[in-house]
Amino acid sequence: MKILPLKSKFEAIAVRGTPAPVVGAEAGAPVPLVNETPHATKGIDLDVTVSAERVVEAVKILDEANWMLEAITGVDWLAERQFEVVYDFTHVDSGERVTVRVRISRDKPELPTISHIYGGANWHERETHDFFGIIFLGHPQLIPLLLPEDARFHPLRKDFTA
Amino acid sequence: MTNTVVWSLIYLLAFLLAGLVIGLGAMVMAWLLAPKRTRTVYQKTLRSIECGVAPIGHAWIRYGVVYYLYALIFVAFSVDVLFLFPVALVYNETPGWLDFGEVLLFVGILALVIVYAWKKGVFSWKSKLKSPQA
Amino acid sequence: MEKQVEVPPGLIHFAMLDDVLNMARANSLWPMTFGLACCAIEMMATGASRFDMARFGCEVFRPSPRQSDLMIVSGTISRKMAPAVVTLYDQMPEPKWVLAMGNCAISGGPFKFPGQYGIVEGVDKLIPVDVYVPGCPPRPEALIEGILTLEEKLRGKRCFPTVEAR
Amino acid sequence: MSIDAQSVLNETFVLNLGPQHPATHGVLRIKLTMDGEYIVDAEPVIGYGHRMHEKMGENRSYAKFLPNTGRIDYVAALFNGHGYVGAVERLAGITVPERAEYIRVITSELNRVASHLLWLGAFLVDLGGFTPLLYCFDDREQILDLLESVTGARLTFCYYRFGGVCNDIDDDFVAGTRSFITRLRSRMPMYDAFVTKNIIFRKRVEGIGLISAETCRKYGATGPVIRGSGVSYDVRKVEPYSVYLKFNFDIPSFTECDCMARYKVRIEEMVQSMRIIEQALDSLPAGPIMAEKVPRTLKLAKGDCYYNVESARGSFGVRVVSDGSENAYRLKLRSPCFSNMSLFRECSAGMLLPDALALLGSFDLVIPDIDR
Repeated sequence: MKILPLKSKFEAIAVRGTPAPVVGAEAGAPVPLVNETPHATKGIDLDVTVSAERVVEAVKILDEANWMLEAITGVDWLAERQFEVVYDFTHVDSGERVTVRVRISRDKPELPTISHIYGGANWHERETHDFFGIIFLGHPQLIPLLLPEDARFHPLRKDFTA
Repeated sequence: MTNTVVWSLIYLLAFLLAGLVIGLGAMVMAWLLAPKRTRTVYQKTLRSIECGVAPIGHAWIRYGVVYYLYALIFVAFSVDVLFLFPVALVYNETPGWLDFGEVLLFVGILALVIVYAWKKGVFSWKSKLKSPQA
Repeated sequence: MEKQVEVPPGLIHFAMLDDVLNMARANSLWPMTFGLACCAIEMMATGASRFDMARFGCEVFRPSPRQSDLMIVSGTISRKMAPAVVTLYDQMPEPKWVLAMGNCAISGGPFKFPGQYGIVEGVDKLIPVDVYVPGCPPRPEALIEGILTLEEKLRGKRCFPTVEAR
Repeated sequence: MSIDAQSVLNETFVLNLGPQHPATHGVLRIKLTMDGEYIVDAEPVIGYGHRMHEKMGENRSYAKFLPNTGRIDYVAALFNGHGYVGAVERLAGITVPERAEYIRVITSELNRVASHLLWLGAFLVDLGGFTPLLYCFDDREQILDLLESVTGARLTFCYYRFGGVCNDIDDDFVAGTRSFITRLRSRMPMYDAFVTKNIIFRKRVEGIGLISAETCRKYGATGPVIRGSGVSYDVRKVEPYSVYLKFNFDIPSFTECDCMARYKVRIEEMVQSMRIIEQALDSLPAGPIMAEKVPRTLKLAKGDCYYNVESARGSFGVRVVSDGSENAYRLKLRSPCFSNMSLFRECSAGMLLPDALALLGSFDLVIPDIDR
């Protein structure tokens, strides 16, 4: 059970930081929301919701504990005017999964990059930028990856029309 | 000009003529029969091939000298083979091992080129990346 | 882009000579290795030992457009790939033919839906196409039938038996 | 001026290992900044095979997306189907009957062997040997005949349904699989002598393309790439899904981290897959092949879940985010080749060009799996 030490570390982030409200979570809940979910029905063992400033800290915790970055997913919650970025991590020995979720506002979609911690995040972030237009601050080469070089549209946004 | 010399000159002339006819003939046939125009869409027929995309930069740059040295070694050995042609014509005239010894001596001396090139490090592809750190 | 599909004529051409030329061209079509997606695997299977396109003249798969005279477009042409496809078509010397293999090359196939942003719906929007081989991916036998149709188009008559529908 | 001093003055030139190239197995482009034969920087440019699978996941119902799963990684298509169907079943809470799980394992492992055979042929064509491709395709055709008799397709399978499989396997499929396994086992020593002990092949792959386990962890590389670097991470063992717990098989992993290690991993995996298939065939239970009341149009509960399978190239994961309607709100396909390829730039700096192609071939890439 590799996630137990992590759980306490993630709670530690919550205690130090002022509880910035995470839109969509119950008001006043401490940031980050850390809840353990059964693997069988959700496929994830530890689900952590972090605010945008805490992302790099949360990812550093996982990096020191030798977790592997699987994927970065963007989700466009149009109704709540928010983007959600989901970081998936797994551990090669125990096979457990940790998901770090971040919610950023849809009008100013900015998020610090983690490509200096995980090299693989470089491409994942470029792809999320392609599809959603989320700007990853400090990313070395944020140009279209899957779309043509001159593409300025973001196809996976809910309000995208071809 | 005895009879045999005239005949051998005729053979030589015929041989040269045949070479020319085959060489130029093929080009003339192609020029006559091949389609005159190539159907293009972007008019990029004459662009150099780079797997479908535009080549970046131009080719006239100072790249590694090792390519030139490889070409030099090739020239040395092709000349070596050139000299073996006449030897092949008169190889069996004199019985015994004399001819074989001479050819071996000739090729041996020319083989020293490889030994020299090996010592100078032509065959190990030196790289700019490796030399600064090494 | 004029839809002129026929091979432009040479300086001198008369009936008998054209027949000989077309018969020679039909028997030695050199396809260009141009695998885009799933159909490329079926094209490789057609070139491999069991279905063996070489029996019908398509022996050599040339990687460079300069040495090939048949472009088998096997797979989806995305908008990022379209200029490269047309450049390769231009760089092929005459006489050249195009075989659109698979639904993606014919009309965009399973990836054509209202609001799609990424693919060119059919290669004939870019370059003139001679033979269309439907299927997703088409079976190797279908690709061989496509090549025989192209050879029939060149020769004027078909010299291999056709498959009668039982 | 000695050769060393001369080579410092060289300029680098840019070469396109372009979209149309025999060694890239599809439309991958690599911008190579070269110094003579050595690579200074290799920047992969992808997206030439992007086919909007994730966009299509959002604007069609769950069942209509099934044919797409066969076209993401079409060389090992059944794994994508297994991943997608598994994710939807996990979110919908559908339990799959025992026999269907066994059939899924058998057909998936057959597809893994077919995928590794195609990789073996293509990898050796990259290194210059054309003949092994013909042998490998001959074996692969045997598997395609078996899978075609059950699924109806040769390459882009659409065989799994939510709650089971759509067609039951019959006796001559079982007999055909057993005879295929005995035939392939008899040919493995030939491949071993023909390829593994071939001195030219060994010179091209041994000690070439070193990828450390730390690089694999940082880039998220999985499958034979990470198992070739000493970490025996395999989703079937570490995060067991379906009925893989019932079979005993071991995960090959070598610690040399070079192309030869990845080659040996895949050859050994073929042997292990055949062991799994045999055990699955021996203990194949009778019973239904579809779960009972699976609604025709599936409406999943709000929320999301993640499900991943061990595909032939690595761990293929599917994240389904549903908002209760019949279309997925967001469908993320985590493809193994995307992460495996992302470490190419770091590993190929300073390599010779032919060695970089051997490294590329040892990744076993399928380009639409990278571009999705």
